[in-house]
Order: sequence, then structure tokens, then C-alpha cells
Amino acid sequence: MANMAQAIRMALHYAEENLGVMDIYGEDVGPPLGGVFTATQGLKTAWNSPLDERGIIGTAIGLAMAGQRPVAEIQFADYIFNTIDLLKIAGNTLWSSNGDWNLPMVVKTPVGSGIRGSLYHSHSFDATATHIPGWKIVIPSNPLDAYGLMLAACQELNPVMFLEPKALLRVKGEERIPGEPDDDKQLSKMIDAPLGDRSAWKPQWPSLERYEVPIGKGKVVREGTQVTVVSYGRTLPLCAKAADTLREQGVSAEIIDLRTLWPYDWELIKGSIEKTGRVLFVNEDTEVTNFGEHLVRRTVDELFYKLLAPPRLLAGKFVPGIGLADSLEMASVPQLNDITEALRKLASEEP
Amino acid sequence: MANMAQAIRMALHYAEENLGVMDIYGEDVGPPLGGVFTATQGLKTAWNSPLDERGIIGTAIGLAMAGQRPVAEIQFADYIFNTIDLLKIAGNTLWSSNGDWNLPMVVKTPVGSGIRGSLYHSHSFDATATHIPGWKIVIPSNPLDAYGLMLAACQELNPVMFLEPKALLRVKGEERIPGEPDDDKQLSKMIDAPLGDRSAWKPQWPSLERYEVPIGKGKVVREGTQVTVVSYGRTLPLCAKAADTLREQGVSAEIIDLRTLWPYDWELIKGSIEKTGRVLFVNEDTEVTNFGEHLVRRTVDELFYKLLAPPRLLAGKFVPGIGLADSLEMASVPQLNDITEALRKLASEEP
Amino acid sequence: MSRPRLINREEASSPPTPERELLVRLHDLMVKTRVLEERLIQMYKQGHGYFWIGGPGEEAFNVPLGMLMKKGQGLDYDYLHAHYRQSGTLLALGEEPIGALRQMKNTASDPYSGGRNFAGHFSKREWNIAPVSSPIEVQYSIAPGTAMAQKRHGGDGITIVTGGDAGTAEGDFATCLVWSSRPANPLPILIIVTNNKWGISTTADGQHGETRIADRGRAFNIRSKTINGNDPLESYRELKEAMDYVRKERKPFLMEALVSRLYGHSSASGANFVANEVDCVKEFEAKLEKEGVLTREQMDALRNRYSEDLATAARLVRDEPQPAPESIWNHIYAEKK
Amino acid sequence: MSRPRLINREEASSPPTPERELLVRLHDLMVKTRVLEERLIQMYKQGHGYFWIGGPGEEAFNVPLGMLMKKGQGLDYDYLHAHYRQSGTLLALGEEPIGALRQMKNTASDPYSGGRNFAGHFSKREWNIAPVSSPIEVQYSIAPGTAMAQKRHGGDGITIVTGGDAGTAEGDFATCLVWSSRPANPLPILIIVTNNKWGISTTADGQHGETRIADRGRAFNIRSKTINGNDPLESYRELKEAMDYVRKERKPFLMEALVSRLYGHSSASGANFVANEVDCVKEFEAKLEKEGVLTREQMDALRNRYSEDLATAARLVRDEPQPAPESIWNHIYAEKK
Ligand SMILES: Cc1ncc(C[n+]2csc(CCOP(=O)(O)OP(=O)(O)O)c2C)c(N)n1
Ligand SMILES: Cc1ncc(C[n+]2csc(CCOP(=O)(O)OP(=O)(O)O)c2C)c(N)n1
Ligand SMILES: [Mg+2]
Ligand SMILES: [Mg+2]
Repeated sequence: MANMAQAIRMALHYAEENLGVMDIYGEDVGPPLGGVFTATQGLKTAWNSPLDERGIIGTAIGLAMAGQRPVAEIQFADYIFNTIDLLKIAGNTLWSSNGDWNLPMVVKTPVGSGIRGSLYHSHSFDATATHIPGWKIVIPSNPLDAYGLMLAACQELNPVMFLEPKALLRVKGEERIPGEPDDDKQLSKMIDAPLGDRSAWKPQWPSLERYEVPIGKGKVVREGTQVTVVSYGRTLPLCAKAADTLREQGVSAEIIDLRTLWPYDWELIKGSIEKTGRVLFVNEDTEVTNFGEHLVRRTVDELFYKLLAPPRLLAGKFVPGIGLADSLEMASVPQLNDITEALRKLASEEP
Repeated sequence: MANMAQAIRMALHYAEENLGVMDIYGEDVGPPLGGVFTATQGLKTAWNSPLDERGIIGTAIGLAMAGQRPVAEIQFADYIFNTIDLLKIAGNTLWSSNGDWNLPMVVKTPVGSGIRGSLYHSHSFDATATHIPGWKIVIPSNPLDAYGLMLAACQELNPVMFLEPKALLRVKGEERIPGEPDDDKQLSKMIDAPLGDRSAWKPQWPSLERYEVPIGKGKVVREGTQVTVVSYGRTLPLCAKAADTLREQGVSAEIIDLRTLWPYDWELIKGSIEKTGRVLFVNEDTEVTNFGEHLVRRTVDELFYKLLAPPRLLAGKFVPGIGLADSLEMASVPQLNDITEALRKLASEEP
Repeated sequence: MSRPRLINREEASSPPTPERELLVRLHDLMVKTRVLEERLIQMYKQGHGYFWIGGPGEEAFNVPLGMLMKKGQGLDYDYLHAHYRQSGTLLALGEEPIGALRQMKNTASDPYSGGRNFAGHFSKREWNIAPVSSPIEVQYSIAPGTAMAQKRHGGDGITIVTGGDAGTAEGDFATCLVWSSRPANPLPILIIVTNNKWGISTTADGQHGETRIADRGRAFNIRSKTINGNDPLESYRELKEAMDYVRKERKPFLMEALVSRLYGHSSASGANFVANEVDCVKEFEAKLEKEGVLTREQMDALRNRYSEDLATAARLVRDEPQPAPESIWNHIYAEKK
Repeated sequence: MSRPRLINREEASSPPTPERELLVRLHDLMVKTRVLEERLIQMYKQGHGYFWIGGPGEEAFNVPLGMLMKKGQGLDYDYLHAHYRQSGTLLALGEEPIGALRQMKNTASDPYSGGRNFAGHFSKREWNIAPVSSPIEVQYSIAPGTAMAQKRHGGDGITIVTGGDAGTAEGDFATCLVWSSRPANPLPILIIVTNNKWGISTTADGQHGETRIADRGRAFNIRSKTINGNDPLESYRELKEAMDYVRKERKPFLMEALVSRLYGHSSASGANFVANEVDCVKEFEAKLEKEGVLTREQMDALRNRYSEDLATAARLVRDEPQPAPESIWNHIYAEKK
């Protein structure tokens, strides 16, 4: 199966062929590199921008005003923080013009830890992004969802933030992308750029089919009855693993992959918590003024009297950075064991 | 009594005379204007910077590296959002250099609604600021606290964000600032710049005394037994008013002025909630991924089984901006009546 | 109300002649703009609005700009990414002044923001007028985006971006120069700086190491020029030449126009007339009278007519309702029809 | 290990002479730097570090810079706000190379970040070396701050900021030019751009409308120059002249140095030697041999000695412990002693 980087690449190919995308750009997004994670290799509309994040977001707004459906990349979310004012403008342009100007644009950026990225290749962006009104925010946890969410994003009339969990970009999927060849060696031959000189290389794209994951819809990836876990991105597969381990030990956890952070699938979360009475929110952004805290607030606001235990949040430690050394990264953001323990504890918590 | 703008001005005068402050700067901070809210009029070290927020924050970091204790102003918090990456750097420099470089610097900026400021003179910054590690964040709700917190900020070894509630800058205090003359007409004659030509004007500073409000300490401004309210900035006086109204109606509310958002006075909050079992958090930042949601999370994390009702948050609506028209601003951020009603409801809430 | 016929393409691309028709139209629109701004200031002072900011002192430059723009929607027409002093350009394009009054009074009928935004914050997608937003200089990072689309599309539509002198200290101004002059894709963009030598209360002299702001374009091999924006004829000719260059060559041009700020920065600084700056309307009228193009009487009559029109409009607007509280929830997201 | 005596002020301000002593010191430090970088690359390839980035190809420029810096702590000495290719400058200042190995291996003993940051991210307050941070170009917004403090303080200490060519597209580069050249307060700052014509995989040709990056300084009336950073003697002379100017005049200077990138961008792009760029060490050694300054044997011996020293250092570092997990809580805030 394709990995997430290949899935995004195929989705963008589909989008430039069928959805009117004409600019896929950012630092090192075009040839020869095709993106630091290979997600834009071989795309006919991919090009290299100046090293200027403000120019990248600014021109994306301008291109969207001109109806061009840009897909702009910030090479790492760690480097998006000098553009927050522009992201706010992208989110308020329709509102401030009282409906006059809508902005169909996609911003994609890799987020999170997991590659020993040290202080500046490990940032999460979900807390900051969810505080900016006017955006739709998605974050896939597997290649098929990445493909389906990117196709949906490229058809939106509004700004969409597409967050790419770094640690999962090279992980292969379990479900086939419609049109993807059976053999992934073959897929690699067809669409992965060769090492060395690429000037003559052209990708052979499989005949991909339209497949969308609707923005706003979460997904139950493990059904369970005793405790609900809501997560997304890098930590989602870990939550599923933890659930499998605990199931053998008689703890039944329901795992929800939120997939869209805004507008999020509250009905799905609510239904599950009403069933279990216990919920753990898991993400890896720093834990103060964290999106998971919004979900905790919504939970106590609406479901307080149905809760069997306090809703819990497991997130990144509130420290200034993720250190390079293994020991430091492990201690800073949730790992499999932290999740398993938090789940075990919550499932058996008594007043 | 002095208003908050005068209090900040006097604190900065004290700081440049006694605490080693040598640069009070930003857009229109120096003569002739002395700041768009007059907070820096007549200060001997105040100067006008280029119109460049990134330069203002960047040079403040550089000045702090050189041990200069800069006080840098962003004219309105609405215009600080292109510097978040630099604010993060200010917050992580000590940590990333493993203790080598500390940054004694103060950034002051007006926040919040209340002056019909429309989309771009109404922004709050508490949610964004509290998500940035390595800073201390203060926000006074009266002139005396503003004076005491600024004196404390100017003696810090670390970056301090000093948030100034716009709506309160021209409100007079109820407590005298040590050294302030009895008659505020006289104070105004002494330190307010005259209208018209100011080239010859010099302020006559009262002989001010050292007075500090320790960073990290909140304050109970109304004692009560049935419900706890935690607020700060513009909404704090409204919460006190609401408490007074409700007391006459037999509802006893305890009002806490947080004053420092990070590191905040959890012991004070905790003690009060343990007493009342009910808590309302009030601020005016947009309500999704809001600092009040962190306080809600901390509350359920530690005090869940002692709560008589769900902890509530009253904050700004999650809309892209605050509209200019009265009707729009009133509908977007908490007003006195919203607070009174929320309090009344929470005080009498039953499962 | 005399509605200036909008100059059409043929005329625009024919060599600018200082013939009477042009002089009269320039004057008409400059007066109309000045009267509008003075009405807005009066509304503010009478409590019919919370905040005023606008362009009195920039009419001699902003009016010709609007006259020369290719008006319409989409890539074949000119895009304008303006700041908050552009009323003269909007009126020259044929906009009705009452919209500005409605925005001043933040009524639900405000055509630019529905009562949400400050005066002078125009938005008109129908004419490629991007929404004016308060943050200084961001339009310089956004504008190259529409120019890129126009470069790819072909034709002769161009992108125009305007802003002030102090704002050029923001990185976004450099971003505009960098992205407009990339050898890989030079852009059809007219980059304008209206230099009034002020940033609120801060004078330019202590802040600018450049001899001319236009010099910053030269560093990028962008054709650049500084002109006298207080002279409507010079502005018309220089703008025409620059716009023709950008339209035909599909390359960037940086124009610095020296203008005046006749009522201070905004209502925050009192919005009172300042005597010590060049008043382009006054100077132009003296010239027109001296050259016998128009008589004092004709010019007074014109001003009076516009004053009456706007007084009438103001009375109309005064009683229009504010937006409904629940309208804050409208237009957060666009929906597929 | 031959520790180069740090040139002292008297020498620094005396006219640079290409006499043997200087040539030998330049060569010694350039070789030492190259050997260090090659050792770091080897550590990466052997799995003794997660990421490598550094300055092989910039020795001829970075070494003279370090030799000419006024080393010390505080306003009387030079501040360096560098990017991640500055090892040659640190070694020229007399830094022990083992620290770089410790940072590469992210050990608790890493003197620059305690195992927290990437290789090449130096920090040494004792010598006014500001912490290198990964975000491109931010140091250009920060550096004018230390220069302001030095301007006020007097004396002849200056601020030096370095970064790459692609990064000049960020607004922070313009911020540095604006703030350094304000007529109200020109700053004693040497603004350096090391131009290797690359930004990761992106070539400069399609991105730069400027003929020379140095032209951007001229627009601000900043004395500006482009030099051959692959020639250690030219670099030494030009840097000395520029630094003398900044020290005495207390005004900014922009220097663009043309350099090479000999092992690609970083380990992310393989960190393999590229044959098609000028190798400043190779060229300098040919010259020294030709002019009879040093023999091939002497130069080989020197390189071997440094290689052995660093092999020993690497073995030492290999067994040093990682930082403790709970150490993440250290140094979030400074506390009064
Ligand atoms: C990013 C940002 N910073 C600060 C402000 C506050 N402000 C509004 S206008 C202005 C001065 C602008 O001067 P200039 O760019 O010369 O334009 P002018 O008003 O003179 O036409 C300032 C500082 C703002 N609106 N946006
Ligand atoms: C703000 C920011 N954006 C993107 C990156 C990712 N990045 C690291 S190095 C680099 C290229 C830098 O090129 P240049 O400025 O020429 O310096 P060089 O590496 O060539 O010395 C990029 C894009 C970054 N570190 N910081
Ligand atoms: Mg100006
Ligand atoms: Mg480079």
C-alpha cells in the first residue's frame, strides 16, 4: 500500500488534473526535490517559492482571490508562526467583507514529533490553528484518509489547513487508495523520483479515482464500551494499539479518529461518551491552552452529569521545546506506554 | 486617582529612574505622541520605532541579550500576530541554550474590546500568549495593580508579557499609587502632555515609591460562599459589579482577579472552588482553545468530585472578528448582563 | 449627481492629453472626493460614527489611478489591493459615495462590510477591489498572488497595490519586491507607495535610511520612480506610462508618490485641517482658474452641488438600522450554492 | 592540539599583512574546521547523531571572521548572531571542537544546548555568541538589538550577523537593513550574507531579482560589498576593512560573501561531497605549496594530527550519557541567585 506521502502526492495529482489546482508551491516543493517529505514529487504544477513563509501564505490568499485554488506548503509547521496574522486574515476575509470574498485555498504543513526533529522540526499546530476562526482544519492518520481529505480540501470554498503528521508520512496504509496498483514496489517505480539526476524523470500516474473523506466527519477505529478515546494524527495509531493491548486485559476502549479538528464531529464524540461515561483526549501539542482542553470543556458543559469520571487530557508537556536527545523527546510528548497507562487508570477510576 | 494609562506611565518613569530600563519604544511611543493611549508620555527613554512589529520584538530580544531591560510596545495586540515565532524564541532561548542566555524584557500591548475598535482594535491575546512557554504573563484590572505589576515586570530575569485592557486604560483607580498626589487635576497638570505644541513640555514627576504586585499572585476582590468567579482584565470589574447586584438578591459570589495568567495562582482558585463547589471562568478571548478552557480542565482534573455543578466558561464568541456596530460588539464579547445571568444560573444549577 | 463617464480602454491606452475634458474630469472627481471625506469627518464629529480615516490630500494621485484602472471582475481586469485612503480611486471608478457614509455609520446597509469594519475599508469583488484590512502592509504580501494568476492568464489585466511610507518598514513590503521580481516569474504588478512623510505621529526623517523609497525597487531591478502626487496631471501621465509598461511588459513597476495628509492621521488625532501641507485641490483650482479652464463660480457651484448631495445622503443614512446581533454568525464560511 | 593564539586588538587594527604567520594560521584553522565537519558527517553516517548541518565550504570566510572578532563578554566585545554553518568562526575564536561532537551526539555534556539542539547550533554567552536557532533569518531581526546597546555604550564593540542567500527573502533581512540604517540611530553592525547560491534544493537563479544581494544595502545607503569568500586572504582583508569601518564609524556595513556548499545542504540531502564546487581548502593549499609557504608533507601532517585528535574526541563522546528525562524541566525560567 501507499504511504501517506505518496497518498498526498496522488491526491494532489488528482486535484491538478480534475479539481482546478494550478499552484502547488512552497520551499523546495517543486523539482528537483519535490518536498522534504517527497509529497509533491512529479506534480506538473509544483514549483519552488522564495524562502519566505509570509510570501507563501500572502500569495495563497491572493491566488485564492483570483479563484486559483492554490495548495501552499509551509515546509514545517515550526516555521508557520510568523504568518499567524495572515492566517487570521485568510479566516476573516469572507466575514469582514460581509460575504463578498471567499478564499478557496489549502495550506499543508507537516506537524508533530517522531523524527528526532529537535526544537524546530517537532512543533504541533492544532492548538494554534483551532483558535483561528474561519478555517477548516483536517489531520489524517492514515494514507487513505489523507487522500480523501485532500480531495475534499481541494473542493472547498474556504481556507483549509491540512496538517500532516510527520511521523506517519512514511508509514504504509492498510487500505488501498482507489486506483492504486496492488504492488507497492510497482507504485514506487511509477511515482517515486529516482535518486541522482532527475531532470529527465517523469512519473507514471496510476489511474486514480475520486474518493472523499467529508470534512467534519470523525471515525470510530475501535469499538468499545468502557472508555472513549478521542485522538488524531501521530497519537491515533498509538491509541488504537493501546486499546488492542487493553482489550486482551479486559478493558474495552472505543477509539475515535477525529480527522477534522474544525468543524469537528461532536455528535460522534458525544454519542460515545454517553455510552462509556469516561473519556480521554490525546494529542501532542503542549498542554496549556490546548485544543483537547476545549473538548474537555465541551464535555463537561454538555455531559457533566453523565460522566463516571473526570474527562482527561494527555498531551505534550508545557516546555519550550522538544529536545533532540531520545530521552528528552520521549519525556515531552505522549508515547504508547503513557497512553496505555492513562487509559488503564481512567477505565478503573473510582471516586 | 490616576487612571491606568497614568499608572503605567508612572511605573515606567520609576523603572527608567531606578530599575535600569533604558529603552521604552514602539510605534508612536516617543514624543510627540507618547503612545496612542498616552501611557508613555514624557518618559526620558521613550522613542519611536519603525513601523515593524518584527523589528520591535526582535530588537527587544537583542537588547535583552545585551542586558538592557527593554520595554517594547506593540501598539495594539491585534498587530502582534506576525511575531509569534519571535515570541516563541524569546520564550525558548534560555531553555534551548540550556541556561546560557536569559532575556530580561517586557512587551506591553493593549488588548480587548470596549472602544468600538472593530476587527482590528479589539483582539484579545491571552489564549495565544498562554500557549507560548517561557513567558510570564500579567494583566491588571486597575491602576494600582498596573503600577505594581509593571514594577515587578521590570525586575524580572525572564520575558514578561504585560497586557493592557484597553477599556480600562482611562478608568481611574480607587486606591492611591504610593507617591501619587491627592488631587488628580494636579496629577494631570504634572504628567499629562498638553494639547497642541509639546516641544517645550517637560513632565513634573511626583516622587513615586516602590510598590510591587508579585507575579503569580491573584487577589480576591469580593468574598463569597456559593460560587467562584475567576476573571481578569476588562471583564473583572464587570464580574465584581455582577457579584454586588446578586448579593442583594441573596447570591454570594467570590470574585478572583487572576492578575497573572502564567504562572497563575492555582492555590487561590483551588481554595475558593473547594469552598463553593461552583466556578465560572470569564474572559473575552474567543472561546475555542481558550485559556479559560485550560482552567476548566485543571479544575475537573483536580477537583471533579468536589464540584456541585460543571465548571463554566463565559468567553468571546468564536467569530472571525468583533464588528464595529454596537449591536455586533455587544453580541460578541461578555457584557455585564451576560455575566450576571451566567452567575445566577450557575449558582442555582441543580442536576 | 454628475457621474463621470468611466474612461474606456481605447482612451486609456491613447496618449494622455492635458485637454480640457481631462482637466475637468480630474477636478470634478477630486472635489467630489474631498467633499466626501469632509462629510465623513463631519459625521464623526457629530457622533455619527466611531472612527474616521481617509484620503484627503491624496486626491490628485488617487483619482487618476481610478480613472486609468481597467474596471471589472476577474483576471482580465485590474485588481486593487489598497489601504484606507483610497476613496478618490473608488469614486473615479464610479462608486456612489453613499456607501462610504453607510460604512462610517456602520449600518446594516454598508455595502463593504455590513457595519463590521471602519470607514475607508472598501471591498467590491465586482470590480476586483480587495477588502481593505487594517493591518498595515499585509496587502503587499497578498497582491503578488492575484498578479501571478494574471500573468498565467495572459491578457493585459494588472494588479495594483497601495500603502503608505512608514509601512514600508514591514517585511511585507520586501516580500512584495522579492516575489514580483523573481527571474522565474516577473509579475504584472504596479507597486505604489503614497508617501506623506508620516506614520501616525512619527515623522519619516528619523526612520528612513533610503534617499528615496523608490530606491528599494532599483535594488531588485524593478523600474522605479518617485513622482509629485499632489499634481493631478503629472500623476495621470506617470501612472498611465507605468500602467502601460506593466500591462504590456508584464513586469513590476514601483511608484512612490509624494502626497499630503490634510486632516492628520485619523479621527484619533482630531481630524482637523492642517494648514502647513500642500492642498492639491486648492492648487489645482488656482491653476484651472488662471488658465481659464474653469471659473471660480463654476468650481464653487460644483462643490456646493456635491455638498448638498452628500448632506442629503447623510440624512438618509442617519436613520438606517444597525446590523442585527445574530448577524455575527453570517458569512463565517461560504457555502456551495 | 595546536591552539591558535587569538589575535589581539593591536594586531587586528594594524594593516593586514599576508605574511607567513597569517597564512599559516589561516590554513591551520581552515583544516581544523574541515576535519571537524568531516568528523561530524562521519558520526552521522555511523549513527552517532540524528542530523548534521554545518559549514564545509565556508572555511575561507568564517575563519578570518573569527580571527578578527573582539572576543569577550559584554558590550565592549563583538556579538555574533550566526546561522548553522559557523564552526570555522568558533574554532578561530579558540573553541574546543569536542563541544560540537557532543552536540552532534546530543549528550548531557553538550556545552551549547545540553543535548537539546541540532549540530552547529552554538551558544556561548561568555564570548557573546548568541544561540543559533533553526528558524532562518530571525537573527537579522534580533541583531540590531545588541548593536543598539553597543551604540549607546560607546567603545568599539560591534555586532555581527550572518545568514544565507535564500534566507534574505524573509522580511527579517529587510528589518535588519531598516533598523541598522535609521538616520535617528545608525548602528555598528556588520551584516553578512554567505551566498552559496542554494536554499536546500532551490537554486538562486530563479528567485533573486537583485543583481547582487549587496545591492539591497545600497538602497539604504549602507556601505555594501560582494567578495570572494573562497579566498581566505581576500576575506581577511575585506573583513578587516569592513570591521574597522563599523568599529570606528559606528555605522552598518553589508557584506555578501560568495562561498561553496561542499557536502550539500545537510544530512537530509545525504551529506556527500560535491565535486563541482570550489574547495577553498584545496585551492589554498595549492597556493601555499606553490609559494613555498608550506610543503605537502607539512599540510598532510597537520590534517592527520587533527584527524587523530578528533577521532580520540569522538571515542570519548561516544560513551557519554544522554540528558536525564526530567531535565526537560530545567531552565524554563531564570531565577534570581
Ligand atoms: C501591522 C500594523 N501595525 C500598526 C498599525 C497601527 N497604525 C495604523 S496606521 C499607522 C501608520 C501608517 O503610516 P503609513 O504606512 O505611512 O500610512 P499613512 O497612514 O501615512 O498613509 C499605524 C502605525 C496597523 N494598523 N497595523
Ligand atoms: C523560517 C524557516 N523556514 C524554512 C526553514 C527550512 N530550511 C532550513 S535551511 C533552508 C535553506 C536556507 O538557505 P540559505 O538561507 O541560503 O542558507 P544556506 O543553508 O544555503 O546556508 C530552509 C528552507 C527554516 N529553517 N526556517
Ligand atoms: Mg505615511
Ligand atoms: Mg544558501
